[in-house]
Amino acid sequence: MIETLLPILYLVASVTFIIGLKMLGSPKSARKGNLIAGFGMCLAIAGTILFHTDSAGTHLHNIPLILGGIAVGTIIGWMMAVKVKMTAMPQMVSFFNGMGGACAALISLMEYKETGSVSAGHGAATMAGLIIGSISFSGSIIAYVKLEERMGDIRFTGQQLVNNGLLLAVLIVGACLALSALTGFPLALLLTAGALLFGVLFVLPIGGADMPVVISLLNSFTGVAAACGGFLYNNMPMLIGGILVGSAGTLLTVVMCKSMNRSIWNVLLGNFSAQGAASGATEGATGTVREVSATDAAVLMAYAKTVVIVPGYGLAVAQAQHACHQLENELEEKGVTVKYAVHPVAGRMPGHMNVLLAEADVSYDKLVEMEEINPEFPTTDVVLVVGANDVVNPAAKTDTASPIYGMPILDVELAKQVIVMKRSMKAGYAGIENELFYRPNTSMLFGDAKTSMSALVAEIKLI
Amino acid sequence: MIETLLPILYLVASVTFIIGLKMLGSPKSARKGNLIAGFGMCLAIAGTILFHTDSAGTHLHNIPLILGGIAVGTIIGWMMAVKVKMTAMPQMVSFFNGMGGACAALISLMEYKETGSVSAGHGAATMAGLIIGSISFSGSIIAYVKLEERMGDIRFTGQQLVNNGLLLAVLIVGACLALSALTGFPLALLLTAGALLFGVLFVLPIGGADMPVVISLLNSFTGVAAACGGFLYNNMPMLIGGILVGSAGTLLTVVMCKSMNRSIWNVLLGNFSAQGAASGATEGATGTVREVSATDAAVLMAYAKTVVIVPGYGLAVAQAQHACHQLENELEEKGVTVKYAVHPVAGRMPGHMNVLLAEADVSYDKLVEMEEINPEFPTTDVVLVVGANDVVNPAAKTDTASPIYGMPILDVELAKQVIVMKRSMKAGYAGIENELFYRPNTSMLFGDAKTSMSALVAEIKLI
Amino acid sequence: MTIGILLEMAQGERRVALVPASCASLIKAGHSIIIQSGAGAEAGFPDDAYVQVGAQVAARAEVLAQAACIAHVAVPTTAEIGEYPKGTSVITLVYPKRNPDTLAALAQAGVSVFAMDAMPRTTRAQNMDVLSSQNNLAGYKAVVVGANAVGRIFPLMMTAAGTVTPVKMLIYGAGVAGLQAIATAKRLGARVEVTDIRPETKEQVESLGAKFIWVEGLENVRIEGGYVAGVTDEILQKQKEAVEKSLFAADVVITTALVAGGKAPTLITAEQVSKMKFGSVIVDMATDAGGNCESSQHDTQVTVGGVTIIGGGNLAATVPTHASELYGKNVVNFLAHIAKPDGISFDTEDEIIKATLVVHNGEVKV
Amino acid sequence: MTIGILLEMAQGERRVALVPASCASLIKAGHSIIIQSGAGAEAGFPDDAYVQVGAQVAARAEVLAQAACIAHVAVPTTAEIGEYPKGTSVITLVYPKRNPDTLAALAQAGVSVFAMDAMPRTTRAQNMDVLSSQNNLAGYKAVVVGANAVGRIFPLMMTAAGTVTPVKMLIYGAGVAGLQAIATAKRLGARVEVTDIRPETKEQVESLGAKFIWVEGLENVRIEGGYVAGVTDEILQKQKEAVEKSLFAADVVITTALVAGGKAPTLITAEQVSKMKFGSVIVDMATDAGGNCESSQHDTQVTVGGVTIIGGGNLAATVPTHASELYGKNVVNFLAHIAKPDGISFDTEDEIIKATLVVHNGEVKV
Amino acid sequence: MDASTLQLIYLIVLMAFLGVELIGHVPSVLHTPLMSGANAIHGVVIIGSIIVMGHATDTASIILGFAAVVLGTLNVVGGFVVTNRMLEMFRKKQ
Amino acid sequence: MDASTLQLIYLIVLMAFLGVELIGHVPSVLHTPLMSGANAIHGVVIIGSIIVMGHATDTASIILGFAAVVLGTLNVVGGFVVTNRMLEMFRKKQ
Ligand SMILES: NC(=O)c1ccc[n+]([C@@H]2O[C@H](COP(=O)([O-])OP(=O)(O)OC[C@H]3O[C@@H](n4cnc5c(N)ncnc54)[C@H](OP(=O)(O)O)[C@@H]3O)[C@@H](O)[C@H]2O)c1
Ligand SMILES: NC(=O)c1ccc[n+]([C@@H]2O[C@H](COP(=O)([O-])OP(=O)(O)OC[C@H]3O[C@@H](n4cnc5c(N)ncnc54)[C@H](OP(=O)(O)O)[C@@H]3O)[C@@H](O)[C@H]2O)c1
Ligand SMILES: NC(=O)c1ccc[n+]([C@@H]2O[C@H](COP(=O)([O-])OP(=O)(O)OC[C@H]3O[C@@H](n4cnc5c(N)ncnc54)[C@H](O)[C@@H]3O)[C@@H](O)[C@H]2O)c1
Ligand SMILES: NC(=O)c1ccc[n+]([C@@H]2O[C@H](COP(=O)([O-])OP(=O)(O)OC[C@H]3O[C@@H](n4cnc5c(N)ncnc54)[C@H](O)[C@@H]3O)[C@@H](O)[C@H]2O)c1
Repeated sequence: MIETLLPILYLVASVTFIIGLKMLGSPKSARKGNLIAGFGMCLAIAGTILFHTDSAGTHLHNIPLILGGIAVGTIIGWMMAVKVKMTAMPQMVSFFNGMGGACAALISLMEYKETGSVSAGHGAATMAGLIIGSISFSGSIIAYVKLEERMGDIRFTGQQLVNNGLLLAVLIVGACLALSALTGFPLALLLTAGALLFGVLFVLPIGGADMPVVISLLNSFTGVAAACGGFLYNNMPMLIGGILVGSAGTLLTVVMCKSMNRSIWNVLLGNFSAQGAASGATEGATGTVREVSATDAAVLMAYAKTVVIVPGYGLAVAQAQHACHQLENELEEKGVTVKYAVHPVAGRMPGHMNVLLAEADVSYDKLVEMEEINPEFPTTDVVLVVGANDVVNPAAKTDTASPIYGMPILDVELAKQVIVMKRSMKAGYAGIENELFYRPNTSMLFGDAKTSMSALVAEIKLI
Repeated sequence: MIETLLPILYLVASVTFIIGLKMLGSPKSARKGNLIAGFGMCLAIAGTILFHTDSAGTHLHNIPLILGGIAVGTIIGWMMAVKVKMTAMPQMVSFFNGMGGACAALISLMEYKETGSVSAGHGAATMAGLIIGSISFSGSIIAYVKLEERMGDIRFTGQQLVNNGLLLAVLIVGACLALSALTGFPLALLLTAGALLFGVLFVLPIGGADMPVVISLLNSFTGVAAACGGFLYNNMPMLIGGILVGSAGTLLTVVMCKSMNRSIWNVLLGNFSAQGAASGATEGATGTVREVSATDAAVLMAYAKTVVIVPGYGLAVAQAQHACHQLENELEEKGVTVKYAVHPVAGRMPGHMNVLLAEADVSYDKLVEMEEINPEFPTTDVVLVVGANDVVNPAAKTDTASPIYGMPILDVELAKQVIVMKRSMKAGYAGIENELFYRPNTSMLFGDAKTSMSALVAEIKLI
Repeated sequence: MTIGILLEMAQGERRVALVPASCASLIKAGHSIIIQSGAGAEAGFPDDAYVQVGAQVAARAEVLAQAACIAHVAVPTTAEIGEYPKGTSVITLVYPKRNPDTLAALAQAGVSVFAMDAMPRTTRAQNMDVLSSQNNLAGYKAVVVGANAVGRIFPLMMTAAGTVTPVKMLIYGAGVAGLQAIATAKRLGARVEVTDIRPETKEQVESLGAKFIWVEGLENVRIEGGYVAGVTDEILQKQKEAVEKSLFAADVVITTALVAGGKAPTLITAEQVSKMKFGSVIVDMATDAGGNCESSQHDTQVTVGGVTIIGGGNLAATVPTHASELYGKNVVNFLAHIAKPDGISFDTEDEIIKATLVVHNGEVKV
Repeated sequence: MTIGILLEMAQGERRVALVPASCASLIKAGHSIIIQSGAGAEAGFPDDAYVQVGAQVAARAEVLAQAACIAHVAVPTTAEIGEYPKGTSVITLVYPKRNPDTLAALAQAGVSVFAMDAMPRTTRAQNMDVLSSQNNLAGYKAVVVGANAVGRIFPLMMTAAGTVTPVKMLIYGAGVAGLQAIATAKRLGARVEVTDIRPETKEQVESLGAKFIWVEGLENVRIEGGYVAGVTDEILQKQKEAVEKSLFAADVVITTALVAGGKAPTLITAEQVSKMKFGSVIVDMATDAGGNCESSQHDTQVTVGGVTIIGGGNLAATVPTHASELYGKNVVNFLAHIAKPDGISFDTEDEIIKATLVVHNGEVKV
Repeated sequence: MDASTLQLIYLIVLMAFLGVELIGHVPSVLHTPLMSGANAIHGVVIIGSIIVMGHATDTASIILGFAAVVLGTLNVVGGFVVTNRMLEMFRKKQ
Repeated sequence: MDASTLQLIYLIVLMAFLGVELIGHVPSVLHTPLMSGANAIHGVVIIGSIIVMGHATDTASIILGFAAVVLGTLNVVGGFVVTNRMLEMFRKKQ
């Protein structure tokens, strides 16, 4: 009985990984998915401690120490995870990823120390786990440090050459050890050092904005390293979990690059060229501009309590009023309160917005005048600015030299999130820069307003 | 070299099955997916003939006979497949499915004849293949015959009892044979006969409208039978292909039931109760009414060349004009030509439709008068009737007793496909039945026009 | 058959019974047309246009002498009746219930009269239904007239000089004219409320985006042939109370309520007018039938205590081009039904002829 | 400061300079208001309403005697100028370029005059910009007037009695009035074409769903401060040719073209009028500045060869309620800028005062 | 349980997941073609019949095997061709 | 190639497909949580460290093994908790 329990537990755990990962892919189920995968993990760990036997049938030793190690890890991990600020999440993920990589590397190292390379397959798995785990560990730690802004990008001439050479050397030594062409634990330690160094060199030159991609890549690396461990111990959850993360992580990396409109090679190697730093965020005269995809904007709005739409001349140019009304409907169906903030001079004629919105059959009751809506912005979750510019330009309040100084504007910048739909960074009627676009709580959804609006509607329907 | 070629070919074939099945799930890629899977199948067959060796390393004998069999099968299969009428496709699928089941059953039978039951696992696989294959064969053939309308539903009291008893007997004998508790080829033949009989009895009482569900279920049965063969010969493509079809087929069956708003149990067992025959098609005074789902309607329209929308009073009641305009836009983006056929008395006031469509910003150029559009219907692919009734009632042309006799109507029934959106089978203003709804080329999309319209738009976006 | 068209002599009548396009259809059907010179001018159709389609342009006397059938729009005046040669058939608006004297005069003149307004409201007769075609235009025009008269603009506008609130409109009666008035007012951006006593109009009104004022007990109102059958005074009283709040808040009021050809119900009393908003406007489209507002006067504009009341009995005549086009088409369809090239059928077995032939053989038939 | 409001004496002027709501704002800001009895009646604001917000209602002479500043709408007539006590400040429409005589008379009367129409068209001054607020309403009203006059209905309608084709409308000038006219005409269902000589108006016109008639060489027109700077005769000629087809097909034409306060350009010649569609209507909104159509006459309606030409110089005055509301708000914003409770600032360092103060210390400043 | 059987079980479980994942959101017009395509895929059972036939020696087996090959081929060829025909309607318009 | 290895290869290929299928259409706001969740899942490597530790006998191995267990636990616990925190924002509004 007892000996079939572990395979069953393992099978359940593997299945929870699959289901959990699947559920993580949709906002509605993501939280549950995480919990399910976590539950499966607990099962697998408990099962291993209780029921694992080696081929000879002996149970595990050192149980108190193992439990102690788990306790220590749990306390530290939990503390770190709950204390970290929301903005520091990415580096935290990177850190934990590094821990996993180190763990995998250690296992391989110990395996090699105990048994050496039994067969080509066994040796390959050992060495792969060692090399990949080490790279993942040191790379993740560097990524962590860089995101914590304790280190800048470091580039030197010939860096790529050095990297490639090092990688080649590591691979050759690893292969030799695997095939038992070379042997010896010290050599394995040297190999580890080499791999660690490569991890460092690999991440060093990559710009901060590209770090998420790198972390995702290293994440899938750790997955593969874990799978190697699974291969070594013929352990299915490790194999399944590892490969799953390896393949899903790789796809995720590619998707992330795509959503930045770049190839993965450009991200990883582009840094060596001068314009490498270009990325989703653009440095402007007044600061950094953040872009947002229609998908993200849709999720932001769908999970908001209140959304205020600020229509401007761009809405008219794009003839996006019908799509806008639809967006309103979709959001309201999701329980979001939607209002329109109509600025008295939005558009190019008095009442321009009224004409458009009436045409799209937007109820008069949803239109709110500037004086009434302005006090509401601080409690608004998301403001969607549709082709408006001058009427939301904070310069009107602060910059006495500005031609629009003194004009009352919509104080959208007080809202928690501002999404601005326009085609470019170009100015509006008054011909002046708009500082709003550079605010930290502003993100830009570039493109024709009608196209963007339709994309938003489609995305919101999927949520 | 040569001996690794077959596993590689098999792997490739397995992957093509996965990819092919995936691609079959979307209208855009379905054709290609079918070809890819077919290509993989050719590889697997050719590889088997050329490279297969048993454990002793001997190649296959009887190659000419094998090729002859394949030739015969190919010619017959091809002929049948290209000659069958489009309307007879479902029974054709059922027929071919039966062939697959028979093939699986034969293999198991021969395997049992040659080797008996080697182990519990081997025996179980053999017997499962035999039983499931046989049921699939005889069930499919009955489904085929029923769909060809050469046989009606046959029900008798106590049928369910007989079925359950027979199934139990078959399972018990099968288990005994598998565990070698009983032995002997004649017994296996008896078992086969029992399974065949069960297949017949299982399908006999099920109504014609539910046949697609049954075929889908038998299809997944055959998949499992094929997988059993894969288990017997440790043959991966058979295993992969079989299980893939088994699981996908089961899901598909469930989905099909769901889209009929019924549970699978209701479909399979509901026939024994009196009202069992209820299904997607309703018998009306004048004939049968076919329902269509928003998804199907969307695909029909998206792949049409010309769509004519006929708005009526229901469009106004539902206030679906904006959604309607959006549908028009989505279709036009897909290259479909869309026009509106405006009947002079549609709605409840002169120009009612014009008011609505103008509000939704439908271009005047898209509105076509009755006299102009009527000659175009015979070449129209799809007519979408949105909450209109009297103005498309053919009784106006034929039934002198009808209160609308003599009123010129829109001859939508001449189009290839007519989709009617309304909430029920209720009459319109004139209070009379509409024979159009019972025509073979008409299908009903029940529900509030605005809801249905939005669903259509969402579906078309996904295509 | 020779069909004659005369210049309309009724005051304010700018329509013409047949426009060139309708003449063309009739000529194609084998009839010939003779038209008084200048008959179409006010409606935007000069003589040339008629000549081009093959009609003969002549003096009035000539038309009267030659025509076997006269197509006419307005209710014939006494002068006009005097001119008709005996035996002529006249196709025209008559409103038999409201104009018994005219009918008697016509009978005496020995003409046969088809009343276009008496057309049955059946699906089959829809394309000859002048009440629908003309009231539809009139409903549109009533809104334009109201918009022209009121000191406000219709739509909501949020501008640098402040927000302009939308006009509040109240419409009595959601028949053909009322529905079109709703649609037009909504287009211009007004907030529209509507009252009617046929319960099924609620859905129709809402299908045009306006608000229907529900009156308790409305579900019990009986309908016959599309018209209200029996309306109790109780329900009218309840209606009056239910709409009062909207009436006193309204900037523009349009009344279209009629009861099956008879006298129009009085829906706005003089006392109510005195409580209405300063500067508001009433367009009473029922003045031909006595008016829905006590203070309204036929075809003129009066101002009572800051409220402008416009008597708009014949608004279709103020869009004569389109009105004549549609009227002409109705007449063509009607003639296609009742006439062959050799003459008109007076067969009262036919439901449509029975309903419309109000004077024949010197007899009044209603 | 005491601000006075008088009954407007210019012909056809129904607006009032300050409505009760604006009086309330001014009183809150520390001013006091005195208003001639009945001054607001035509605009829909009875004396009561003024009294309620704390204004004093008095006879005309009393108002003239007490007010330090008079808020006025129409260009002052000679009679009015004669009444103003010396030293009074008058805030009003003046159109200095078009009315040099009025300016001279005002200077002689010794009053200080702020011309609301001379407001700079800057973003800051937008809420005092009466040209925007009034022309906007006028643009809307021009369409209503056109719809009222033309013998057709605007929207497309497919009915049992045939299809009514939509009105074809041509609009000259896509400034504030023109754009609102486009919007209103589109709402009513017309097909709208537009011509202007500022190239950027193309996008604006299209943003309202109308068709812009492009003229070759338009991209070269220079703009200064929102106004056309130099228009060559060549381009005007090209424009004339480009729009002719649309003009001759149009059912309703609205002209709004102005050039920076001066004489309006002549865009429709008498010869062109003669070729227009029988029954079509022209609403010339530029008659105050001489008119865009050669045949138009100020504030009256003429018919030339079947074409009705309406001189609509002061259409805003025909929607006096809303027009006064917006004008009043403009004046309040302007006074907030130039006046404290103790009096008005004549500091011409200020861009807005500099632009609007056209008569001061007996001198004409433009 | 030996490693191979364990792996087979995992394989089967994974396959089942994959099968379900692959079908995911299929428009219902594709139900029949999809069913037909799946039908063609399980025609892979023909491989089993080929193997059996290849090892058959006695006449009975040969006859049965031949029949199995023919039936399997019918399933494969008929399945793919029928599916292809059904999918004709999704051909892009030119 | 023995059956077990072959099955392993199939297993790996299928897993890869499944992984890719599972991620499919993920909105990009979920990229980071998804990455973090995946990160937690590969924490399953802790099982390896437990096994190693369970068989360790010499002090060096015990120390290394202990370290591996701690690191693995960090990965698991930190990973799941961080993911959970990130996903707070998707909690349904009440
Ligand atoms: N209301 C009036 O009466 C009136 C009259 C005259 C002038 N104005 C002036 O007009 C301005 C109105 O402010 P506003 O915020 O409404 O407009 P705005 O400041 O002119 O800004 C409009 C913005 O819309 C964007 N846009 C244009 N076409 C677009 C499209 N197809 N899709 C997406 N975005 C598009 C443009 O950016 P991209 O080019 O990057 O897309 C532009 O920055 C004020 O300065 C006001 O003073 C008003
Ligand atoms: N145009 C005019 O001037 C005028 C005036 C008066 C009368 N009429 C008469 O009105 C009729 C007009 O014909 P028609 O075809 O336009 O209308 P109809 O014959 O009255 O049919 C309208 C159909 O729309 C459906 N419907 C209602 N609400 C709906 C909703 N929310 N969603 C989906 N469907 C809805 C109804 O079926 P369900 O209840 O099953 O949903 C009904 O059968 C003619 O008989 C004409 O003679 C016309
Ligand atoms: N069969 C057809 O195809 C066809 C064609 C045209 C009209 N019709 C129908 O004929 C009917 C009459 O239309 P109409 O426009 O000629 O009507 P109408 O001109 O006789 O009356 C106008 C409206 O006033 C309403 N009314 C009467 N008393 C009222 C009161 N006290 N308060 C408020 N409203 C009151 C009526 O209910 C009607 O809706 C409608 O049902 C219309 O749909 C049918
Ligand atoms: N800064 C602001 O916020 C603000 C406020 C209001 C107006 N404006 C701008 O001021 C400008 C003037 O507006 P307006 O309405 O007072 O203009 P206007 O009344 O002076 O002229 C009306 C229109 O006629 C056009 N026109 C002149 N000659 C023409 C010709 N030959 N043919 C056709 N059209 C001709 C002009 O280009 C203008 O569009 C516009 O650009 C407007 O957007 C700006």
